[in-house]
Amino acid sequence: MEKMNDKLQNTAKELLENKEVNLIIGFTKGSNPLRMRSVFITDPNDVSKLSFNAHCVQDLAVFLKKPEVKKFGKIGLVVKGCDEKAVNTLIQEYQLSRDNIKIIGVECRGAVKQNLADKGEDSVKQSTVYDKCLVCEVHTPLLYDYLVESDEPAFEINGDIKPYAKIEELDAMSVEDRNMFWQKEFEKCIKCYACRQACPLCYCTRCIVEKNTPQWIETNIEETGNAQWNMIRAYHLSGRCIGCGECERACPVNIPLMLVNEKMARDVFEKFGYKSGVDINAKPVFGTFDANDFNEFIK
Amino acid sequence: MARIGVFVCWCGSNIAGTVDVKRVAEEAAKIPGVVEAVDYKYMCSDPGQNTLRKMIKDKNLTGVVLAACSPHMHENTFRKAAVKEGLNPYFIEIANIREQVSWVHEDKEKATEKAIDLLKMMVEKVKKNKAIEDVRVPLTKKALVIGGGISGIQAALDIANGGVEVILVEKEPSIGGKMIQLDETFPTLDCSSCIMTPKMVEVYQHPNIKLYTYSELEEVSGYIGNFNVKIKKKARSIVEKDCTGCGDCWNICPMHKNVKSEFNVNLSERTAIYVPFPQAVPLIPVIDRSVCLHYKKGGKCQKCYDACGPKCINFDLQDEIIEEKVGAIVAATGYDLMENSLYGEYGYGQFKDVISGLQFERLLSASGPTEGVVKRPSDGKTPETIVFIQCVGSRDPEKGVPYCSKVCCMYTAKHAKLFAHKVHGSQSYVFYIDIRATSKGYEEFVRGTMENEGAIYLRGRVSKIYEDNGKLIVKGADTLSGNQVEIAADMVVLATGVIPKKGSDKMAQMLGISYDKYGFYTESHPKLRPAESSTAGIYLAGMAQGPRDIPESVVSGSAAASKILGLFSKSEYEVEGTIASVNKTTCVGCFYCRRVCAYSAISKEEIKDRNGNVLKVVANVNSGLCAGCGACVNACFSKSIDLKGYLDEQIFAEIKSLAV
Amino acid sequence: MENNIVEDVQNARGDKEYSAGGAKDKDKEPRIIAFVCNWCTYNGADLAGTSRMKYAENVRVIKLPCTGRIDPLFVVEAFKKGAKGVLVSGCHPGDCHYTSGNYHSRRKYTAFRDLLSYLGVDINRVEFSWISASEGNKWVSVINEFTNKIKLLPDNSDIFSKK
Amino acid sequence: MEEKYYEISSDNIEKFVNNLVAQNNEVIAPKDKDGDTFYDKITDFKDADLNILLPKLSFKEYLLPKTETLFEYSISGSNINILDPLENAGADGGNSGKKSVKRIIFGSRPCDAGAGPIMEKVFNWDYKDEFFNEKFKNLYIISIACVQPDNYCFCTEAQLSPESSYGSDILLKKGGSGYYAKVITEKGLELINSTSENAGLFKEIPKEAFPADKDWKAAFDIKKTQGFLDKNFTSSYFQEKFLSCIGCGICTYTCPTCHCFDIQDEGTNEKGKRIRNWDSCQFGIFTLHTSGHNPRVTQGDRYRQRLMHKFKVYNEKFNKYLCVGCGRCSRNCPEDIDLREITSELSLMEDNITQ
Repeated sequence: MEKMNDKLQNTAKELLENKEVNLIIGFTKGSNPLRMRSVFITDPNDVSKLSFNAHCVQDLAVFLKKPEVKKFGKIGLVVKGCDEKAVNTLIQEYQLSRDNIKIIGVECRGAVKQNLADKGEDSVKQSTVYDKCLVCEVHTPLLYDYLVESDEPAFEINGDIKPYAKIEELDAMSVEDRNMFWQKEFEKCIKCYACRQACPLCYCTRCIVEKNTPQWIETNIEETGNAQWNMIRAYHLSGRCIGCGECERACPVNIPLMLVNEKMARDVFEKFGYKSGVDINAKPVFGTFDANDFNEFIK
Repeated sequence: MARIGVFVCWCGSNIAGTVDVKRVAEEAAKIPGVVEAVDYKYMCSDPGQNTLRKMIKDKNLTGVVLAACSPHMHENTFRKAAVKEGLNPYFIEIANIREQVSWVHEDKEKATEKAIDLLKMMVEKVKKNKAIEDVRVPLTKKALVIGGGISGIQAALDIANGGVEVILVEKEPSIGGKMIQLDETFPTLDCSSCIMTPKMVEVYQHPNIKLYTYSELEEVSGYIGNFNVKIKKKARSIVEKDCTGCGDCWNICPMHKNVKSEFNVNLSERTAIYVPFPQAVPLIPVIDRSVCLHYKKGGKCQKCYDACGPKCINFDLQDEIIEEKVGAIVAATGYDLMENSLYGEYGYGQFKDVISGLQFERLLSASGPTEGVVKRPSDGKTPETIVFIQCVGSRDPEKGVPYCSKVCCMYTAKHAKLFAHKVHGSQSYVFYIDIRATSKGYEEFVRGTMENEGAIYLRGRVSKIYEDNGKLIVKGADTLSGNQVEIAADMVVLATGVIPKKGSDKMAQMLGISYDKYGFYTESHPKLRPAESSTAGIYLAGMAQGPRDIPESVVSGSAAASKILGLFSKSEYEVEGTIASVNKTTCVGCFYCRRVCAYSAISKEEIKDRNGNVLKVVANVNSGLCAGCGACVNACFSKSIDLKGYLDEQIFAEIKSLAV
Repeated sequence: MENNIVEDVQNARGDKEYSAGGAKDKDKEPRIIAFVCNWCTYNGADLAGTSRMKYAENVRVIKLPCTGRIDPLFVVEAFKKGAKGVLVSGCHPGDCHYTSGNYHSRRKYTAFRDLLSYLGVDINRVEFSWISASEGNKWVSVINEFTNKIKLLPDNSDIFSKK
Repeated sequence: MEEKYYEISSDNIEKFVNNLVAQNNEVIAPKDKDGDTFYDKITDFKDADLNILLPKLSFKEYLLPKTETLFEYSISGSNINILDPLENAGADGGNSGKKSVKRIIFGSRPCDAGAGPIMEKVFNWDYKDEFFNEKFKNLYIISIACVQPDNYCFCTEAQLSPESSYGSDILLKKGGSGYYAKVITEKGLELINSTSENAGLFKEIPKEAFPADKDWKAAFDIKKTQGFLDKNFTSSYFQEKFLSCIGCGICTYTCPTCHCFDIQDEGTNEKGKRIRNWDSCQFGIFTLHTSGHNPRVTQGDRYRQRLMHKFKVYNEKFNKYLCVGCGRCSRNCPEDIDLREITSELSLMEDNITQ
């Protein structure tokens, strides 16, 4: 880790000293030894705060949507491979100019689930990392200006743990059982919208849930309002979600949101061959069409 | 507070026979906001309309709902009546209880219930309606035609003859396009230059036409009625107004070897200072700076300058940017032919005597490199046997394009016929897949080639061509007889497929019009609006839209012209006000709306503070371009864009009225 | 007086349901909301009328300019407000009056359907069709078939309505 | 009431809880739900998960439901009829609406118990909120004192303690044959004496036999935090520190004392209801004016508001901090913003300024 942190700090220092960026957003030590948090550095002398390890769970791309952060202009951002796809999508969707960001990609070997880390878990292995890490295709970010290679070996995957296994289970269920499953999950929702706020791609100035002429989503924090919110959130992220899993991690009542996001990502790939966040020049899947698109369900 | 009047039409017994109209009116009267509900025998009749007008006036209505026939029948009738009483026409809504209730249901009870529901929906909708003003856009009555081929020329002349100023921009040094390269035209065999040249001259001399040759479009902004265009006039190195076209310059130019003539499709050479062909319009030469010795050798050669009487050669001229304001644009950028080299088995480029159809045109042409005598490129001998191969690239999804190039069947038949006329006793073989000769006189023309000129048509593909002892051996299949054939030919002519002009995709992007996957511009509607592009104010003509022959190109040029003259016949361009509008406060600028807009109606607008700093970039709907389809509304995540006349709130109100 | 109010509301509220079919609705025919485009399907439905074809009364048509305007979330809204079935219909591919509205929407519906089904909504309750202005007969058969299908579906609640 | 003290064995506490359930009371206790613990209805003592420090959420929703019906209405013709929830227990059977069932929280922690009386102040300050009061009156709280607070806990600093009985009707402490019980209120006594069988499970002991509280020391002085907030509204601290705040509102939603709500109408053209829903000062839209102006435009402004409200304004008005030091906001924060760390930092900054 030392080598990684050195390179991270040197890169950040150089960028700040050369005025190539006005702000570096990276990770630093958090409130306990197994928690990391974001740090905002403007002074080259502060770069020693930067570090990276398997507890860097946050997707720092989320800060790019904050007006307070945008004001800094050129920003250097420390990102893992999954989070970097969020940067790509933001560029695709005109929320970020490529010229305004220096991507400091870090090679990530997997992030330890935060609830386990809070109980003292410190090792990276298939049973301790997030499901997204088990299906990860971007341990090295797809796009970066600087790359900080990992000193750690990749963890072993032997197939004992099936990531997102519940999706197949749900697919195999009857529609009534699926309904029961989700009703139970959404019942827990307290509509704090942390899923939205934690999502780097939920950048709307005014979320659809805040629109009341007409009221698209019932305001109640009960079965109906909750179901509508969760459904529409998932719909708006279909074909866009890059799978960083921040919504699910943020959810204080543990709704398995990634089961929906991942399902829709698989679906969009199957139907339209599109993977989000891969190419900054690609047309978003719901911003274009093909005359020969899937038509079977239409009479 | 809404004051809504409801009118339930009997339509004689058409509605009243199946729907209890009295009950519908009674139920309607109970809906909050409805001030009066009446039934009437024929609402569309004059007395019916007067009832409507009277209630609007007497009750000071804010909205009207008619339960009647389909809005496609009489919506306009009632809107006009409302306008006469000073009510905005968009406060009229129609519940369709005839076509969609009384005529399709028999159970009176259920039909009446449905009619009440439909009426309720419209009452709730009309409560949310807002006044809509139709959009009026000022018009700059001047047109731009891009491309000086036959369709562009036709469009320019028709518009100019209609009394409207036209700017014609042509990329090449002369107008004339592909048609002027042709020898004779099917099916009447008129000489192409004989019918084309007068039109070119007419363009040049027309007081309403401003011609920019050797010029390219650089930038287009604005919208229907108000386009701003920048035209790059490339430096010709000639002061045009002084040139007499005498030819002294090109006759003396020492660069007359190794520069292939584009006009003669590489079959001859041209000089560095040149006119592409003798009848060029304008008859003003241009210096090809990439080969001219003056530019290549640091100014040493200036023979043309010395020879020029009026001293109109100026080596230092620079490209010029001309800005023009126009109200409408015709895109007639034409076509190219596919690269024959894609077909290695035919030996194009490898064997000198395998040539393209357009090259053969030049060999046939009296103004061509051989002055109309058919000579083969390799040794200048007159060929006696020619094999013509059709569908080279066309209808071949594997190597070429899947579509039919439309003109090849006809021009091959023409080639065979003209060859027979020029070289007596010669023999043509034509390999074809199908013969498509569907216009007036076309079938007879092809038959004539077969029957009168003795051309042998073989249905099948050529598999290989090789050279043997000065002959081209053509191996192919005759699928009708099932035999393999082998022909020893002197020359092979390939009917290569038609593709959009190189760069037509870039042009489409500059114009903001849509194009298909090949690069052909797409029509606003393939059947009903074939002359219009997807963007209002931009019209299409000629091969740029897809393969077509000369008469069709001329028709399309005229069609575009008549559309423009129609547009310019009014003082302002008027469109229905049911268009999209953006809430710029909440718009976050993701531009999904722009991606799905088929009309390029959405642009980026910078919101600035008072010091000019950009605060954010948001979507802006150009009311002149918006067609009111609402795809953008569907694309907007934050619901910051809405469609007037079909607001989300109105749709929700309709749904809500059905709530149980 | 007070008692009357209470009774009134309790009657109106049925079995404590606000969002979907209450007791009052039980003996009613299932309601189907159809979102259709102005140019093809609406005209197709009109043609069925002018041809005096007959079909089930359950459908309530909401006219929009184009399939491209028919937001999948309208379907959700219709369910919220008690529709038992929702039909979305527009011009055939390639026939869109606005060239591509139906293509764009088709993509969205594809994903939206999968999402609905995954979240436990019986996808039999949503129907999509392309019906041109000349297909009055197709309109009739789509409506009749869909109505019959909806009638056969169990009246169980989904995530949009309260239990 | 004069406090009473008892001893009760582990077996008997189980019997007691099961009796309360059997008496048709709604008994709420920490309960495991897919690996995390939440307050939830239990039907048996064994459902209760008493080993964890704190459930993920507090039991705030039993005082201030996530969604609460204020009244219902129906419209027929031009008549609008209002249904007062006093006549009706509300659509969800009691949790909403003014009327409330008797509800017993078993096994809450002293911090959570402390939230009730703190919130009660604002709900009875000028307007008496019957909806809150009805539920508060019917809520019985049996808490269990903490032994081992974690790094995020700061109840002692927030003027409570791991063994505080503030807000509890009965406070249990582990020890003896099971638990020692301190009964603080009549409501507590009512539970114990609800049946003779229940009363028999508790053995009254003298006050001295009840274990004394440990000497919990505050790590910093919350008054100094207030002191800093008093004088430093415009401090750059807020803007810098909360750059990392994503405005998710988890801190407010999981907070036992945050009580902001938003009033909405829902329904059809014929009938509907007015409801109040939880809201959060951490949302940008919370203070957004119709004009488009937002007085709290940055997340720094919003988090400062949260600090000011909790540690300055509320105390000035009600002489109580609007915080029980449960640490949920910090534990649940996806960006690891730690309120204990912040309040402590602010108190140190106050020290530095005054010195």
